[in-house]
Amino acid sequence: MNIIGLYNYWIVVLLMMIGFYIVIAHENLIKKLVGLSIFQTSVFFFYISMGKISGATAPILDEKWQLYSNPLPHVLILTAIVVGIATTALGLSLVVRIQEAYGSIEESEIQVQDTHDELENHLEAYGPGPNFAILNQDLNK
Amino acid sequence: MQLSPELMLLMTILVPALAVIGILATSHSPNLREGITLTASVILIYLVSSLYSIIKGGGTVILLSPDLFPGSALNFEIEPLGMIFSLVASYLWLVTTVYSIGYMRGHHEKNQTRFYACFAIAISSVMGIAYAGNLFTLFIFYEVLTLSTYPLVTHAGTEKAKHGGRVYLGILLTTSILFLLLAVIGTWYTAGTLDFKPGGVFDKSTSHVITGTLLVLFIFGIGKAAIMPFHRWLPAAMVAPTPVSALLHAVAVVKAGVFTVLKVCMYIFGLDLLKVLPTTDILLYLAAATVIIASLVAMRQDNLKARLAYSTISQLGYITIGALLATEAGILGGAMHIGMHAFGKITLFFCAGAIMVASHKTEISQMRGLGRQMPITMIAFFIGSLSIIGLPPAGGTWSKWYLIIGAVDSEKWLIMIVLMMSSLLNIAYLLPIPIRAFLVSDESEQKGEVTIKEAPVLSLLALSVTAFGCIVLFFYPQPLFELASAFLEAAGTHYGG
Amino acid sequence: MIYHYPVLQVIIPLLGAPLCLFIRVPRLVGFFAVLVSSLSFLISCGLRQQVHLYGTIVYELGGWAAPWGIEYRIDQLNSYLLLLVSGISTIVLIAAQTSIKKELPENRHIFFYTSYLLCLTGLLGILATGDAFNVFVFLEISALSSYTMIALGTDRRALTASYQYLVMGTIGATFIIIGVGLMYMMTGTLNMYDLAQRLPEVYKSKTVLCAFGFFIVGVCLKLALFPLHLWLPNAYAFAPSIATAFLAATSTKVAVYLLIRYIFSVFGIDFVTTSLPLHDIFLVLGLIGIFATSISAIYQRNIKRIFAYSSVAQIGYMILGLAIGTELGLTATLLHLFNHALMKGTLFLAIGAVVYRIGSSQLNHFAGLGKKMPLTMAAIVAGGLSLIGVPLTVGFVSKWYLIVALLDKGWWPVAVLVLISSLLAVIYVWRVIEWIYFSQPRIILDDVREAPMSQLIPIWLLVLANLYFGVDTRLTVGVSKLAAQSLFGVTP
Amino acid sequence: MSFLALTALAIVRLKDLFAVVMLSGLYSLLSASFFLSLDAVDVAFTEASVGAGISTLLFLASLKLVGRYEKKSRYKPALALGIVMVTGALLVYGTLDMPHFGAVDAPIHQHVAPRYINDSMTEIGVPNAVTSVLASYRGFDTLGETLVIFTAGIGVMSLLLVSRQTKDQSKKKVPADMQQQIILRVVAKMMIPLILMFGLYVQFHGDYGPGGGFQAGVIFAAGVILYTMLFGLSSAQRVFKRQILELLTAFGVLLYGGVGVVSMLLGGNFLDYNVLRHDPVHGQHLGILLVELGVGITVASVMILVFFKFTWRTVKHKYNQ
Repeated sequence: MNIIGLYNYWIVVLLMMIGFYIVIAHENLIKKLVGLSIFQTSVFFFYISMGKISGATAPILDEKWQLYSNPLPHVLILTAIVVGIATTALGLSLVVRIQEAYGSIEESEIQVQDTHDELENHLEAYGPGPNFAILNQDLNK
Repeated sequence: MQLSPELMLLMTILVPALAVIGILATSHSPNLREGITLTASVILIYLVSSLYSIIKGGGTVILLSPDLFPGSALNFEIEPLGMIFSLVASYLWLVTTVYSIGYMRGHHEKNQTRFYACFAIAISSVMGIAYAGNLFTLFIFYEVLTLSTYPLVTHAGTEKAKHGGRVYLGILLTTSILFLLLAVIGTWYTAGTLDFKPGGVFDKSTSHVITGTLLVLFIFGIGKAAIMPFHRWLPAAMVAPTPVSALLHAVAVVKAGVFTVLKVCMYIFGLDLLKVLPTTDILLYLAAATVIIASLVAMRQDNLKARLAYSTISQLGYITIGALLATEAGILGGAMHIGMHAFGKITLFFCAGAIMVASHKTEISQMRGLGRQMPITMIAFFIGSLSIIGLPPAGGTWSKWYLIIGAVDSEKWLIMIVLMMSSLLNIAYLLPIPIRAFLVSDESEQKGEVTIKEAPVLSLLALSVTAFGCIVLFFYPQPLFELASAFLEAAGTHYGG
Repeated sequence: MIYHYPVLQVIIPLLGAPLCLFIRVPRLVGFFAVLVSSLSFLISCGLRQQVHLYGTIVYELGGWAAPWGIEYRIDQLNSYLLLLVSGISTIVLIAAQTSIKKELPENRHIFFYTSYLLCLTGLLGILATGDAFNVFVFLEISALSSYTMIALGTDRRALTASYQYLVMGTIGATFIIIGVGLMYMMTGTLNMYDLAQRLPEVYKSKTVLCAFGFFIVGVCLKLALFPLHLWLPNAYAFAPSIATAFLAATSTKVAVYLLIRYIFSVFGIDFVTTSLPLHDIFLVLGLIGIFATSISAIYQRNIKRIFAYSSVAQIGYMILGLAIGTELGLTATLLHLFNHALMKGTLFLAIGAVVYRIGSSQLNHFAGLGKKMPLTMAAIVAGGLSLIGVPLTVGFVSKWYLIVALLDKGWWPVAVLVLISSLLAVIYVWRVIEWIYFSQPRIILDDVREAPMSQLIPIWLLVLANLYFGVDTRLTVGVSKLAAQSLFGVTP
Repeated sequence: MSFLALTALAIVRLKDLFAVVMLSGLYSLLSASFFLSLDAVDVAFTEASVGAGISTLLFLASLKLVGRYEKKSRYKPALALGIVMVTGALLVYGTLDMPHFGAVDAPIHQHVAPRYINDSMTEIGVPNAVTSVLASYRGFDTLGETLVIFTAGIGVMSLLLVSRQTKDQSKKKVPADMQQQIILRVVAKMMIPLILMFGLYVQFHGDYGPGGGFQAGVIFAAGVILYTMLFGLSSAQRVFKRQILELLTAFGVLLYGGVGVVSMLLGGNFLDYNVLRHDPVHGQHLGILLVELGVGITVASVMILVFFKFTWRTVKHKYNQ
């Protein structure tokens, strides 16, 4: 009984973790955002699951029904979905700008370019010094 | 115009601080700027002297601020030791200002406004230290002094100056933040107060482990007292213009250090506690080692200012020894030595600066025969040296005398030997300079390339005054002696009892 | 109207933000933003007074009593922080008028001010609310608007910094809702006060423990606790100066508030100490964080990054205060919260003024500015000294209390470590000072002048606050103590 | 549920971003049906329109700008996997003491919620409990939510700001690839008014059935976006001017907040609709109607605006190449 009662939550955890994994393991900025939205959606499952009561119906009050699922998690998740889409929209517009500025949306390629920027700042400021070699090495890696 | 004593006390700190604003505002007119500095220093002397007469008449002046900081407040109180310190500092500020005008102009230094402004802040904080009514106030002004003197050390802006400044600040801030602040907070935490109390603030029942540790923290934390191994900042600070070295690094800053040591020993720990603490002796011998080692190092320095700096380290050791001997005579000697050494050492630095301005010589080996061209300077140097060594007819004799008595009183023969030895070493590294200047003739002079004249008049005036002061203090040491005894009495004990 | 103060506090910037779009004239929008923010500041003053006189104020939004509706609950702790956030925001906005004109193209001004006000709304909302889920909503408002503000920076790295912050911030927020969800699951309520009443019944359950864990990790991401701070340095370095000043002074502070609020008012200190070795974790992370990030700060070449790293280090001190777990420790944390906001506000505003004049925040470009911009540079020195903890500045006050708290706990070695770490601050601050005053200029500074009055005044207001609260500590210490006492008293 | 897991795993593996986005749309659709099975009709409705609709559209629009393939990269899955495992383990550990799925005696059904179920009819008079909680009991959350959308709108607007010269470069009235698809265009022309009508219906029917301002806004926006895709940006812009849209985004928030302020002026607390009319229930009705309208306006205009912004960028890109 114990196992079956919690089975649903475990699947949700699995989904959450897949999303979370995409966010932290992948380098493509778009894919990260997809991961993020999967992660968030899975959290929504979790909320909605806890609001469910076996044998109950949607919380639209009517005289025919006695048992309703809990409306509060629904409300919360409505809000959370909105927040999610807001984040996604903003994130996407950032990705678009990054693509324009760097010509790439892969984290590692962007990092290389950033290191290059650092290097230029450094050269301009101090001339080639001991740190220069280190930075250069980073760049060539 | 009659000011209340409390107001006068406040004014001693505010006058130099206000002078800063004036100095900054008049940065475009050097004459006006220096006029303001001079005026401020004259007013300061007047204020300090009036306060002195009050103290002499047995009065006290206390200024309490509201309790802004829980457990502590910015309180001020005049007691005899602070009086010595403030008297010395305020008189010498005037003299140094006169001297710096000659020096800075003669040397065509840049950033003179910053120089005078920081100088005034430093003096203001010295006054704060001298009149601090509790450890907290003292600590605050102690830090302000460190920071305000930093730009003076780095004044030249060269890599060497920057490096010197880094060492200076590094050591002084490290010790004060790491050890002193911890010691202050530790004291507050164990004793529940930071007020200076005759006989100390600690309960009889406080464990000696704690108080012993605190003593170590204090002695190391007061980096300005330049106990080895935290002495490196003082030679490093010698990159500063000479007036700075003269007033601040021979008088104000280092004296602030030993002054704090004396205050802490007397008012936070108390002689009775000091005598029984296990760490006192260790620190005492460390101070003794500092005295000897610094003297030995001084002998090997060819740069005049560096030699004087190591000499200062050694002399500071005397005062710390005086405090840690925990005898009345020792304290007396230490307190008097603050004044005596100040006059002696400032004379020497003035001379060093004068030589540099006039002849651009900084190394001792170049100074052969200089006495012929700069007789006044060199005579003053001779007198200053006598005072430092402790020979009549200069003031240093008295303080060294009491220090040795203190060592005898506590039957610490090793310390006595150290003091004697060190005096001999003093002779060995100081006297050859004037002797060489007068008795050995310079080859270049024989070739007829005499271009060196005496230093600027203002500088000469200043160094003559201080040299004269050294002699006066030999014949008339009463004020200093009285104040030092009063200090002992205020701290709950007295000499000869 | 006084009755409505708690909500007006938040509503004024909330409605002010959309109104910005209607005004349409960039200059007017700037003034309008100042007006809105100062109104909200005045209200927070009144609110502080109210709390001082009558104690905790509860305001039911929509007229529905909690836990059914959402309530605003203003007590010692958050009235103090509301004051801080709205005050700093107003000061920063005054400086923004000229700074933004220079740093951003004109067609983005209105958006910047709108985002700024939205961010302010979010932060004030988080502070005022007494509802766990409402926190999340306002957290996202402040977060989304800060992403926008950061991305408006001129360097292209601002974009990546903002993106990185967005990903990290969203993960943090998601962790927080997981935590809130788990709590809700076990108690059936979202109201913080109600949660505090009902949580003790289920203390033993693994779910509550898990909720706590997720919540703490989420908040720590937001407040950039080491090692979760990676998003912060770049975000602060490349954002427009005004945004940096505002965010550095307020945003992480609000996250720290959230941490304190949940540990003390919701979960209760008993639960926290018994169920998890949280204090030890905080102690270790705080200390490592202080050292690691202070050392990183020493090696930075951009002055904004130096102080960004230093911000992470200062967060470490606050966490250390929490780790002590005593009333004194909490007082030290709260004090530092306030004081650090003043320091960083000063520093970043002054740096903003430099960027305004020379268009760069590279350290070497500061060479020789000591003469050209004496007042601005003096402000940087003052802020730097405060960061080190020199007496007569606020930094000293917080350090003093932190060390007293550590000694009180008997943690001598930690106290020594804290002091050593402030020496690291000496090093990085001094690097800056040497460049400013004792180096030859690397770039042509002929036409560089002192910062404009509209920036100098706010900068010096903050400098004076730095000094004033460094001497007269009655207000800050008094309030922090009261807040700490009430937090320790409230716990069930 | 298993479909969900499969979809998610496929997303992890795939390199083709277009497929990834499509799959994530599918994921949203699947989750919507999952929500439906859990009685969360409103949520399902929203997830379907947002996750499968708007967000997929946005992803596609930005893919057009950034290219569709993920590069092979040298990411370190071990560390990430470790973190994920630990987090997952902690969560599973947390589930051990949870009330069971569907249990009627779970704490959340005992406290707070019963009032919504039992009294909302008398207190608010709206059958959809979700709506009454959303717009009234927790109305302030919803105001915050509207503000979040507004914030995102501001963010996108300022980030994807196009200077004036490039704005009207879409001289072509209809996208080239769409010109041939006459049937599609005709069908769409008939569909779009229906979609817009449906949006309005959802807007005002939220009290009784699932739906409300947010969903309505999204649907309405979807209609406009569809129109844009088929008939080109410039013709869409003729109807929806940029400035007006911008003002509308702000107007929605102001309308919502304004209701709060009015209720405050009438003597109630902020957002206390009871005081709007003599009869509290009528007051609640009016209040909910107005705030839902505010939400709808903001959401629709932000969504349309965001999409326009992305499309503008695309146009600009083509022009530049």
